[in-house]
Amino acid sequence: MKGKRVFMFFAVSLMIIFAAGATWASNDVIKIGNIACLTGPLSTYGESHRNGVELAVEQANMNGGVLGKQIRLLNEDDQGDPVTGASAALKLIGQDNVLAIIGPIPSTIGMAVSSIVEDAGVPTVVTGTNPAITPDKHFVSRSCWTDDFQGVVMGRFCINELSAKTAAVLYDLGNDYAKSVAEVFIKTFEAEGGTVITVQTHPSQAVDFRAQLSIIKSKKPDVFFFSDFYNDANLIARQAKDLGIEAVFVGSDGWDSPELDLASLDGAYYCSHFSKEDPRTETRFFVDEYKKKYNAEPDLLAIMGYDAALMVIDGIRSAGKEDREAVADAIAKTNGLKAAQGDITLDENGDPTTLPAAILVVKDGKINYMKSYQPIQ
Amino acid sequence: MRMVLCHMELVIIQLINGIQLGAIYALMALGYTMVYGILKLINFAHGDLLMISAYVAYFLVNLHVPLPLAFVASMATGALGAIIMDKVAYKPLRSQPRLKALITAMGVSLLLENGCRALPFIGPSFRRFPDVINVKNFSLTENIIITNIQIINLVMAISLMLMLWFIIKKTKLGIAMRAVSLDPKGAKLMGVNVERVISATFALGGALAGAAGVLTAITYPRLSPYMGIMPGLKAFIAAVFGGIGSIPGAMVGGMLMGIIETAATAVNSQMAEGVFFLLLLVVLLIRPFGLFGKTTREKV
Amino acid sequence: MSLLKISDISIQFGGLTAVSDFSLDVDAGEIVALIGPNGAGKTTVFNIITGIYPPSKGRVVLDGEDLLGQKTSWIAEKGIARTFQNIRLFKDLTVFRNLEIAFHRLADYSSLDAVIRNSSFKKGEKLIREKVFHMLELFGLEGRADELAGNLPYGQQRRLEIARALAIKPKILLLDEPAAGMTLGEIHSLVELIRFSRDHFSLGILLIEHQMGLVMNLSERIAVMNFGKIISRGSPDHVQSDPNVIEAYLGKRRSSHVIQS
Amino acid sequence: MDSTLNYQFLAKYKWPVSAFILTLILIFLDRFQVVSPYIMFVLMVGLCNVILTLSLNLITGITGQFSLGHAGFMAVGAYISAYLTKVVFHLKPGAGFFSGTVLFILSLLIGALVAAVIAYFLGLIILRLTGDYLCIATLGFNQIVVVVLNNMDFIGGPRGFYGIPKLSNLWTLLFLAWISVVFISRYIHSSRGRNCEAILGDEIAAESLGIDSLKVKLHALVIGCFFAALAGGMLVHLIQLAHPTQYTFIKSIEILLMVVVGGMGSIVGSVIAGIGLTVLPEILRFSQDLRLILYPLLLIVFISRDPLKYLQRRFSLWRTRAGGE
Repeated sequence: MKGKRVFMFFAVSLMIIFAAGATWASNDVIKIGNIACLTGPLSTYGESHRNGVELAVEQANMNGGVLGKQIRLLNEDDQGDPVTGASAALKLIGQDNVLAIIGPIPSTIGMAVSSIVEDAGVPTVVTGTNPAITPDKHFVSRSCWTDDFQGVVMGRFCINELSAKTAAVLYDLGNDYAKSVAEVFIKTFEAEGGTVITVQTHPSQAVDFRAQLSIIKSKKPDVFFFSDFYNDANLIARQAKDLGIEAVFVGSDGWDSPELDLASLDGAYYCSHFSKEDPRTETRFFVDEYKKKYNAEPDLLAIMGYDAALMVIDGIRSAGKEDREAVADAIAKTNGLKAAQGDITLDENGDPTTLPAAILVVKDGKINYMKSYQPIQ
Repeated sequence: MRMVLCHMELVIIQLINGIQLGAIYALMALGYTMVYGILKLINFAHGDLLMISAYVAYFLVNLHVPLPLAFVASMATGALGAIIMDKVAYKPLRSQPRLKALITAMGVSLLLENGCRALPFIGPSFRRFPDVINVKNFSLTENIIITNIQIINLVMAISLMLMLWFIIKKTKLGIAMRAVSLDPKGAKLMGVNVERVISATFALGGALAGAAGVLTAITYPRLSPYMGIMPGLKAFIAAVFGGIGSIPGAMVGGMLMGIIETAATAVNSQMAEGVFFLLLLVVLLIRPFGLFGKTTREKV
Repeated sequence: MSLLKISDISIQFGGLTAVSDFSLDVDAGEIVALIGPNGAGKTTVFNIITGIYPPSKGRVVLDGEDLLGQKTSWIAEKGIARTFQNIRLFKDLTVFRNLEIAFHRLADYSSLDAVIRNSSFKKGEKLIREKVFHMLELFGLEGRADELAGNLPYGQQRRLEIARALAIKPKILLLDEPAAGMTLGEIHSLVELIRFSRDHFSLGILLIEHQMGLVMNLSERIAVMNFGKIISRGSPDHVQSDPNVIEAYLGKRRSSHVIQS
Repeated sequence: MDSTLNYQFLAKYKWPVSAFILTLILIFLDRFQVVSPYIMFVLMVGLCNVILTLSLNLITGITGQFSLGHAGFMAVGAYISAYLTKVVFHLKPGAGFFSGTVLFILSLLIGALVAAVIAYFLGLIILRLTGDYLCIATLGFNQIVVVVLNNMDFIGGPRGFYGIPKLSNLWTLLFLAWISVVFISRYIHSSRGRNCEAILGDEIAAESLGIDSLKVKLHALVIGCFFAALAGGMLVHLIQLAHPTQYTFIKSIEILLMVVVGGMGSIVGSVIAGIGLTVLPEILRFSQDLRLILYPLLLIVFISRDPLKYLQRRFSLWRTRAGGE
C-alpha cells in the first residue's frame, strides 16, 4: 500500500532526526557555548569575537581551568540571522547542555537569543551594544557599554570639544545599530544647544552615497556624523572627500577596525571601547597576547568577546559550582572585575556602567588616543 | 565666507551623480538584455560576474599589473565566466520550461556568492581595492566638482557601449545575434550556429559585466562576495525599464535608473528604495514591455 | 436572425490590415466553412470572435448579445467554443483531467464546500465524473482516460480537443483546421464526428480547413478569404466555380478546376 | 472479512490516521521531553516552512504563477499578528485557553486576512503580467514591504519588533499546519484546483473553455498569501521577534527552493521538503561553508536532473497533482 510506504518514510526520517540529535554527557569539562556570526556579511566581526573568546578560554585553561576542570568552548554560527541564532542557542542549551553562553553580537540576534536563554535559565553575556537586550532579564548581561552611551558621548564631544554649532547625520536605514546611535546623537546634540541641519539615510549594502552627500555638502555643517560600520564609513568618507565636504567627520565604535580607510578619514573622530595605547596592564596584556596568538591587531569585537569570556569564567569561579542559576547570580554581582576594557561592575540591568569610552582621532595615517569619557551617572 | 549653493547647482551635481551611477547600471543592463533577447532567460547570476571580475582585478592590481591590463583581463574573465555559466547550468535546460532556467539562474547566483565566500583567498571579509588612480578634482564652478574617476567611468562606459553598438549593427556576429533573437528556429535553418551565437552573447554580456566590475571597484573600492547583488538587481530593473531585450533600451534604462535613484534619494532618502521599486511596478503596469520593448503577441 | 452574427470587423497589426470588413452569419445546426490561402486572416477572425484580439471596428453578436470587448472566458461561457490550429490540450494532464477541467461549470460548489467536502461538493464531482465518462464514450476515448493527453496519437488529440470544446455546451463551435496532419482514414471518421456533434448538440459550426474534400463534403455554406477580405461566398458548388477563388489560390495567369480535393 | 474491512478503513483514511499517529508521537515526545527542546524547535520551524512551501506551491507549482514576493506576505502576517498579541491583547504564554490560544489564533487570522486583502488588490494589478515580468513585479513588492517595515518605528523599524510572546507551541502549530495541509490539498483536488492546473497547462486554452484566468490566479494568490501570512505569524510567535531582514526576497527564494526540491505541485513533496530542508541545515551545522554551497547546488541539481523523479514515481502520492484524493 502506498500510504504505508509514505508513512514509513516519515517514520524513518523522524528516527534519523532523533538519532542525529542524541545527547551524550561528559563530566570532565565545563562546556561554554559561543554564538557568533561566523558566516554572512558580518563574519569579520564574528571571527574577531571568536578569537577574543578563545584567547580568554585558552588562558584560563593554561592556568588550570575553573573549578579544577578544563573549559571546552563550543562555537555556533548564527549566520547573522535571528532564526538560525535562536536554534543555535537552543542547540547549545538542549543538546550540548552548556553551562553558560557568550554572544551573539548583532542586536537582532541578541534579542532573539536573550529571550530564549532567559526562559531556559542559562547565564549569557552578550557583546551587542543595543540597550534593549538586557533589561528585565536576570540571566542576560553584557560586556560593553551601550549605544545610548556612545551617542551621548559623541554628541557632547562635538559641542564641547569641537565647538560645533551645526551637524549633518547619515546612517544606514536597515541597520538598527547605526540608527539607534544616530538618534541618540541627534537628541544629545540638540539638547546641548546645537542644530542638526539634515538627517540622511541610505539603504543597506548601498555603495553610492553621493546623492545624500551632495545635500549635506550644500548645507555646510560643522560636523558630519555617520554611525555606519567601518566598511560603509570608508566609502562614505571617500565620497564625501571627493565631493569636498569640509565638515569634521565624526563616527561611532562601528568604525573600529584595522580596515579603516585612514587616508579618507584624516582628521576624523570616533569613539571606541578601548585604545591600543591604553597603558592599563590588563589592556596591554590583552593586546600583546592577541597579537602573539593571531598575528593581528585586535579590534573592539575581540576585546568585547575576551571580556565576556572573562565575565563568564569569573562568574563560574565565584559561584563555585556548575549550576546555571548560581553562575547567573554570580555574573550579575560582577564588581570591579579587572577586564581588558576596564574594571567591570554591572548595574541592575546587567550592563557594565564603569567602562569608559575612548575618543580616537585619525591623524596622518595613524589612530591616536585623544581622551576618555567616563560614564555619566 | 560660506557660499550657499543655489538650487540649480545642486540639481546639476545630482545629475552628474546620477549619470555616473547610471553608467554602471547601463553596462550591466546590457548583459541582462542581450541574454534575454536571445534565450528569453533572466540571468540572475549576471551580477555575480561583476563580483568575480572585480576580484580578478583586485588580485592583478595587487600583483602590480598595470590597471589597463587588469581591466582587459577582468573583461576576459567576465566573458569566460559567462560562457562557462551558460554551458554548465543553462544549456542542459534549453528545451525545458523557462521557469526552470530562471530558478537555476538563482541557484547559480547563490552558488557563486557562497562559493567565493568559502574560497580561502576570497573569503567573507570586505576587501579594499587599492587606490590605483590618484583622485583629481576638477572644479567646474565653485561647488560643482568632478573627479577624474567619474570621467573615466563615463568615458569607458560610453566607449564600450559604442563598441557593442558597432558589433551588433555592423559585424556578421551581430547580424547573427539579431537573427537568433528574432527567430531562433529560422536562424538555425538559415545556417546560423545558434549555440555559438548564444555563447558569443553570453561572452559579450559577461565582458561588459567584467568592465562594470572594475569600474565599480575603482569607484567604490570595497569588495565582497555579495557586492554583485544590488547592482545586479538594479541593472536588471533598468533593463526591464528600458524594455528587456532592447539594447538601446538597456542603455537609456540604465542611465535613467541612475538618475531616478539619485533624485529619489535626494528628495527623501528614507523612502528612496521604496520609490524605486514602486516605480518599477508602475512602469511594468503601464508599459509591461518597457520603454523601448516591443509588445509581442503569443501566436494563437 | 442568425445565431452568430459577425458584421464588418476589421483589425490592423502594426499598420497591416489583417482582416477588413469581414461579415458572416452562422445559424444553429449549420456548418459553415472558412477557406482561403495561408495568411488570409482566417485564424485572426476566430481570435476576434473569441475575444483574443480586439477588432478596430465591427460587431460580433451571439444570440442578441454583443461579444465585443469581452474577455475570452466570458465569450466561452456565453456559448462559443473553439479548437486550435496547433492543438492546445493540457498535455501534462490526463485525458480524463482535460475533460474534467472543461466541465468546470458543473462544479457549482464554493471553495469552502470543496474544503469541507460536503454533499454539494460530492454531488458536483459525481456529476462531472459521469459527464466525463459519457463524453469519453461518445468520442471513443474511454480506454485512454488515464493517459497523458500529450501522449495520444495525433488523431485522438484532435478528437479530445473537440470533445473538450463540446464539454462547455457551446452554441457555436469554431474548428481551426481539425484535419491538419490527419490520415485519410482519420479524416473520414472526423467528418462523421463533426456531423454527429452538430446533430447531437445542435451546434452551429464554423470551420477553417485546407482539406477541400472535407470542406466540400461537410459544409452547407463556404466563405473564401484572401488578404483579409471575403472574396466569395455561397454553396460549395458556387464557390468552386468562382473565378475569384481560383485566382486567389492559383494566381492570375493559370486557371483550371483544381479546387477539387 | 474483518481484516479486509480494516484494510479498507485504513486505505480510505490513511491520511487522517497517519497524521493522527504522527501527532500523537510528536506530542508524546514533547510532553515527556524525550527529545531536546532544540529538536522540537527545529521541527516547529519545519512545520511553519511546510505551510510556506505548500502555499507557494499553490501559486507557483499548481497555478504556474511565479512569485518572488512570498516573504513579503509572510511579513505582513508576522507583523500584524505580533502587534495584536503584544500591543493590543497583551497576551502572555500560558494564559489559559481563551485569553491565550483563542486570541492568538484570532490575531493570526487577522494578519492572514490583511495579507489576503493586500494580495487581492496587488493581484488585480500585477496578475495581468506573465512569467518573468510577474516575477520582477512580486520581487518589487517584496522589497517595498521591507522598505515600509524599515520606516515604521512603532513596530521597531530596522531594530526589529521584540518581546513578542511565545505563543506558538506544538499544539497550535500542529493544529494550524494540519488545517493548512487539508485546506490546500482539498482545494487543489476540487474544480478550483483543476482550473489552476488548466492555467498552468495553457492559459489561452483554459480561457477558451470559459475559465476566467485572472479570477483563478487571483484566488490562488489570495489563498496562498493567506497561508503564507499565517505561517509568518506562527513563526514569529515561535522565535519571538520580527525583523525586516528576515523578509527580503532572499527568503522568498528560500521558500521557492523548498517548492522545487519537494516537487512543483506536490503536496507530500512540500511537506517533506519543508521539514527536510529545515532539518538539513541543522544537521550540517558542523560545516558552515559546506552548507552555504550545498543549498544552491541542491537547487540546481533538483531543477535540472529531478533526482526524486524515481521516488516520486514509486510513491504515486508524492506527485499529488496527477494523483487524486
